Amino acid sequence: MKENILIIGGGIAGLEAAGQLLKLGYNPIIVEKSDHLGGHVADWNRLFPDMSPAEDLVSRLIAASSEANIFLNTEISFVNRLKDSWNIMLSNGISIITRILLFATGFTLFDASKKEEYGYGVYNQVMTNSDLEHWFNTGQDERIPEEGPAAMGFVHCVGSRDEKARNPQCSKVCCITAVKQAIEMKQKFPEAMIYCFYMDLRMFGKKYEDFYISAQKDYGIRFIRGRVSEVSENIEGKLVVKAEDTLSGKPVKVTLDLLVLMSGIVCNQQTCKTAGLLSLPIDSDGFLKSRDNIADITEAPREGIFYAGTCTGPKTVPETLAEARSAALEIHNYILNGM
Amino acid sequence: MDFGFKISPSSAVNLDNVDLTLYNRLLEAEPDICKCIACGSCTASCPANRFSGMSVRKAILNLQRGKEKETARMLSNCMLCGKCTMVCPRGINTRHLILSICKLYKEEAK
Amino acid sequence: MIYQGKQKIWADYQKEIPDDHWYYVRSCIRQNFFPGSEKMFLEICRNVLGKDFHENASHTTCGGIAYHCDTIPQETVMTIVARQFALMTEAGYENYVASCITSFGNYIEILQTWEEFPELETKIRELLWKACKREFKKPKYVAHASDLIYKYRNLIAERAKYRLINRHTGEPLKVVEHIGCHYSKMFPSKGVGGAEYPYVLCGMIEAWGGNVIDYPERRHCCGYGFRQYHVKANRGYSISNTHKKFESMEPYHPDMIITNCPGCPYFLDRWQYAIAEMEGKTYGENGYGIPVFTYEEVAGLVLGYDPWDLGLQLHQVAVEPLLDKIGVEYDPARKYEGLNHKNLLRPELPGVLKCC
Amino acid sequence: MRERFLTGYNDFVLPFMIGMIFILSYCAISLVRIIMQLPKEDRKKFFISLVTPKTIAKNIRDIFCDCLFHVKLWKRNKLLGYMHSSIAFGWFMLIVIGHIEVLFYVPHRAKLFYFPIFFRYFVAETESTMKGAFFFFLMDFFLLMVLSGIALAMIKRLQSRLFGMRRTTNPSFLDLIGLYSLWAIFPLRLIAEGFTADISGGSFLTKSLNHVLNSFLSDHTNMLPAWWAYSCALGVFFIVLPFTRYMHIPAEMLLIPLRNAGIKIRHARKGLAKAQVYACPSCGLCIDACPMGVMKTHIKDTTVYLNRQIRRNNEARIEEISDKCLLCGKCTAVCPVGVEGDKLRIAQRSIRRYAINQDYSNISAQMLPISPGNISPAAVSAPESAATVKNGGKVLYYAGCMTALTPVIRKSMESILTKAGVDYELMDKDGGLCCGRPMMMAGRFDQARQMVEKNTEIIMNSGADTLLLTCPICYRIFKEKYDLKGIEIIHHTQYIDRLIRSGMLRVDKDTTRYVFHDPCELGRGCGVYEEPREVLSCAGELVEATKNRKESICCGGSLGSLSLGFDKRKSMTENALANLMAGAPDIIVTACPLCRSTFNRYADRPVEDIAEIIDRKCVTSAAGPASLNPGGSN
Repeated sequence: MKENILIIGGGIAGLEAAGQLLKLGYNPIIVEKSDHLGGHVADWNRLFPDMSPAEDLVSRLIAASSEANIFLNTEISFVNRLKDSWNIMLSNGISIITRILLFATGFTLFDASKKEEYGYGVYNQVMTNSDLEHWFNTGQDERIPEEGPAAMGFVHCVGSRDEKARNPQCSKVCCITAVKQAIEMKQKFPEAMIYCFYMDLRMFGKKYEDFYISAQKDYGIRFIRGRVSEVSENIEGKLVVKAEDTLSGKPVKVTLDLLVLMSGIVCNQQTCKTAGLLSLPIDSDGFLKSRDNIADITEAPREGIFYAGTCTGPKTVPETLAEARSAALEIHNYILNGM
Repeated sequence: MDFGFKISPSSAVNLDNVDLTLYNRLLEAEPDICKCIACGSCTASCPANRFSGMSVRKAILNLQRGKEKETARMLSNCMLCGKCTMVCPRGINTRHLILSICKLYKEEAK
Repeated sequence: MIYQGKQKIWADYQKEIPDDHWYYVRSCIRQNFFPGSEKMFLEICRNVLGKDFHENASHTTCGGIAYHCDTIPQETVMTIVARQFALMTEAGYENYVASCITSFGNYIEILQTWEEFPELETKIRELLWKACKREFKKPKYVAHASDLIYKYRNLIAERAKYRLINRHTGEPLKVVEHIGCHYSKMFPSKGVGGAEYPYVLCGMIEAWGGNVIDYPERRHCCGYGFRQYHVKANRGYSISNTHKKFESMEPYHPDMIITNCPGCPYFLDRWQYAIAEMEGKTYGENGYGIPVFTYEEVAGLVLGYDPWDLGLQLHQVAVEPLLDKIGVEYDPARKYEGLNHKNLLRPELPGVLKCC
Repeated sequence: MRERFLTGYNDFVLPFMIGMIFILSYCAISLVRIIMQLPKEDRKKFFISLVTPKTIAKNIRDIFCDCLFHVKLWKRNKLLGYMHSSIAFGWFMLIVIGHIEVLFYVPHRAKLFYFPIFFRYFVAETESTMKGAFFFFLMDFFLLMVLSGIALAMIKRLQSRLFGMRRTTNPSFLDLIGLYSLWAIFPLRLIAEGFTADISGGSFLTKSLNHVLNSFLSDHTNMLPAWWAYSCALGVFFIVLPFTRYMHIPAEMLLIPLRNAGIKIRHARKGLAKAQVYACPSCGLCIDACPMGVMKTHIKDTTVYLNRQIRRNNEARIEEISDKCLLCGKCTAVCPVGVEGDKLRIAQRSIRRYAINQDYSNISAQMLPISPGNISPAAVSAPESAATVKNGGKVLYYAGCMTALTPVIRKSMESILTKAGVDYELMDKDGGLCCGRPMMMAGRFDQARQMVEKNTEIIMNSGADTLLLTCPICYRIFKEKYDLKGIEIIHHTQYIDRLIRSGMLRVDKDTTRYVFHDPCELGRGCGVYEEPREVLSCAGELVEATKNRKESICCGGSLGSLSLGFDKRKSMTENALANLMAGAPDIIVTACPLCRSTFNRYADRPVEDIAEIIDRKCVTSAAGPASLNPGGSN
């Protein structure tokens, strides 16, 4: 009989791991709490740095893992420890006995309304990176006028590197996402004046720096080093944004028609709950704690439990996929070596 | 009435009111200026910095913020020695940029 | 503006305010600037609403002004505050309400500091004992007087004689609310509505029929800034900030400004005169200024008290045009008549700012 | 010889006459204009030089060598030299002998302008003219010489590589008309004279042609059209000449005396600059010489095209071309007529108008971090007295801006000075003023002059008697523009050479192979070629680059170019590096901080300054410290 492997989370990490485990001859079971597979990536429009459609990636992953057992709209209700396995009870009443669990629970996007000074949910023309991707996908959002904004801004690090928002870590992907989205907006609305308000630009990945240069040179996107301090609305209903231009040491003020908040990656509270059922430790950054942050990032401190993707910290798409593959291999070795 | 103090203009730069006509002309001549990553190498190596606070980085920034006089003041001691060009990691031709600024922008009224 | 968005935030920042039995401490400066305000607060709480508000003549300054002017050390200000708490404890109260925003901020800051550094609290208890042989219990609830008026806003509205409505047009008055910086900017959770969108004055204005204006520099300081005003060399900075606020609210043509801080109404009121003299510019209608009120004065007005008994004649900006808008009855001849019917003498009228 | 026509005239001379009168008056007016455009003192200098025997002799020699024999071209390529000198000298001789013939046979016609040109039409051979056979032979000989030149010119248009040229100029439309009319003149002359050879006589060429022609064209009716065609070709050539590159023929004859009079370019478009522009023969030697030529897109930015654009007053292109140039000076070095491409460009840059003009009056010498020890008592006295401290004087070392970015050069130089026991002081330890050369190259003379004045003040007050420079950019302006009485200005290659010669520095020799890259400003700029080579020979084996010394290829990093971006320079640097590889060197050596850092970016082997090598290879000298000041001994 094929070995059951329970994968919690049907995002790209879960799907990729499932696909790999299928190829290795196991029986992966995906439990996904939402009604669709692909997680956050499925809500995204295009992926940097090649601007490849997110949909292509997700559908490829879904196709590769189609033979796995997949439960949508399902959560883990409770867990019983058996002698050398777990009995997992799902919210749909099914119980699964497995010796191996893979957490691919991903992350939650920071709730931008917690940064009250930016006025998400208060001012009409403030949106998040995710809202903008949704608009790229559907073209429907009242905040974006048909003729495009005359001036717009991107606020980096919303809920990232922010101790008061209780997320001291860098979300890794927002800088490049902001640059990507700024370029996409400029492509759609060439006349728009686009500002990026950043603290640091962390262009660490392949081709990121090229992307950034292109945003500066080819698209004329204006980068202002300084965190937006407050947003208000003027009598015309436009946004008045204040920040310090730290490079000139002067406060700047600008009137914008649209402000996009780059909500960061924060740990998934649901994950912490599930981790609690299995007495798994949480790291100081709120994400799941690996056995070792360098050598064993995909293994939990408890035998038989594995991690993949952003449940252990912010990651990019290629990093997540690589980790999913790595976790699948770890699981394979774990089974071969007789547990 | 003189109260012995007065209202000073805001130190904030209002980007809405910055007249970028000249800057856009400069941009046409020197498209590379947007490549500046404000690393400050130019400032650190500049021999005129100690005299007029010359800094290509700040000169560009000031133009973007509408502070043209500041830039003109900085440039007044530039010796065109080319060290900034040598050290710029983005390969900006700062010497030509400086000459272009000198051509386009007016000096502070003396 | 999405009103529901603000409501959602307001819902997150509700603080518990006991209904009755408060120990009241006054502000150092309000009695000089706006003498009717504190009197009206006690009048409304005690006589109109029949609540228990205790006051002790031997309470002193909280030390906030000196603290924010960097002239006394933290231990000193804490010991002064400890003595105030001792007076409250001796009077048998555990709810402490301050008239002054800076005091309120000061109390909150000190209580929070003691929570983080209990050894400091112990030290202060020792210092207080050494100084005046007193002991104190920390108050159970600390409120600002505006929190209570906010809490009683609907009770006041029920008894109101006037509403904040332009009786000529029937439109609600456009009201600028200005919150003192020390109210919630330091500890957002301690103020009604938090720091970004405080609700304490908005709630009153809405309850009494007015319309709140949200203008870009709403969050900005009134310009007082302690050191900025007290040091004359910095005074230009103080007025520049006030000027910035008025420039920002100007396009909305506000009918009035309501504040909850001792310094703010003073500077928003008096600097309008100075700005008019310097720039030749006035912000109200027909050369008048925008009248500035404390929340107690407004509560008194809507309850139908005589404007001159509220001390409105001490305002720099003339209040008469607004009284006419609301329809408040007043006798212009009584404006400069003191409580003992003695003539207070008419002040000299300024050159640019129009006054009555 | 007897005359065939009493009038001595035929209508066919008209085209020639019109052309000739046009070109002569054009040249006369231009000559006067150019001379009038010279500044007064230059004009005076010029006139004096015209009557000074020494310069007269030099002018004559130069005109013969350059204009007729094209000696410089002979040196470059024999075929190219022959082509040019055969046409120029052959034609010149045809004219000279033609005049001699007229004077000899029909002296009363000498006043007719056209007579020597069309002599053969107007005269008939008599029995007594056998003595003329000598001239007939010479005439045919030189005609053949010219024709051979023309034939080579035709071949050159197809196969320029045979003449040592990779690329040639793209002729303009008028240039082509001029070219074809020039090509046509001599074959047409041959045909015309061929038709008349049986009447007027001829030699091996014309007589033979006459026989051929007579064999199928029996009468003389075709004679006149041939002479008409010949005259027309001449006329057309003269008429278009001022608008073509052939204007260089008269212009060069003016340029040579101007140059010999020691006149310098003082205006972007007038005077000497104008003479140079018109003296450009569009030969295109500068195209191959230009280091930017490695990229095809830059071919039209070479000096020959600058001259063409200046003639056309195409301001946009003039600005582009003059700003792009690296100012390496190689085009000037190879130019056969002496057009100074680099100086011409600086002159173009100098006429730009700037709204912001740098001013250094706010900078005082006291603001510069020079150690107080530098200010010796002598400094307080007048600069003239500087000479009195010469013997005990010290060396002032000015490292310059670029050396600040290559501190290894400064460190090595200081180490060498210490090892040699030289008493020295660093002038710009914590930064100083720029020497002014980069500003000069940008054409902003006023600003450069201010910097020169400030630096002069500092140096004169330093009490030093030698100014040592490790940067050739600085060295050049110090040599050319600074007036430092009593202070010797010396580049470190020369100084090290002197230290070695005087025995103050001993260098160990090994088998390392060094190639020396001549920096533009040091070699072509200041003529320093030997000293660095002498120095390197002491340290190891010196190998030479394919193109060296005067022909050295700019590293591509030059400050001379204002507009060349970083990305555009890479291929130039790579090309310059490839040139240095001929002798398979182990180490590339240069003596310029800018060359060093530019090469270092792309080189596959170590690039070092000459000072670094000597510092590494030298053994501490036996001579006691300050026992001998090599500067003073010279």
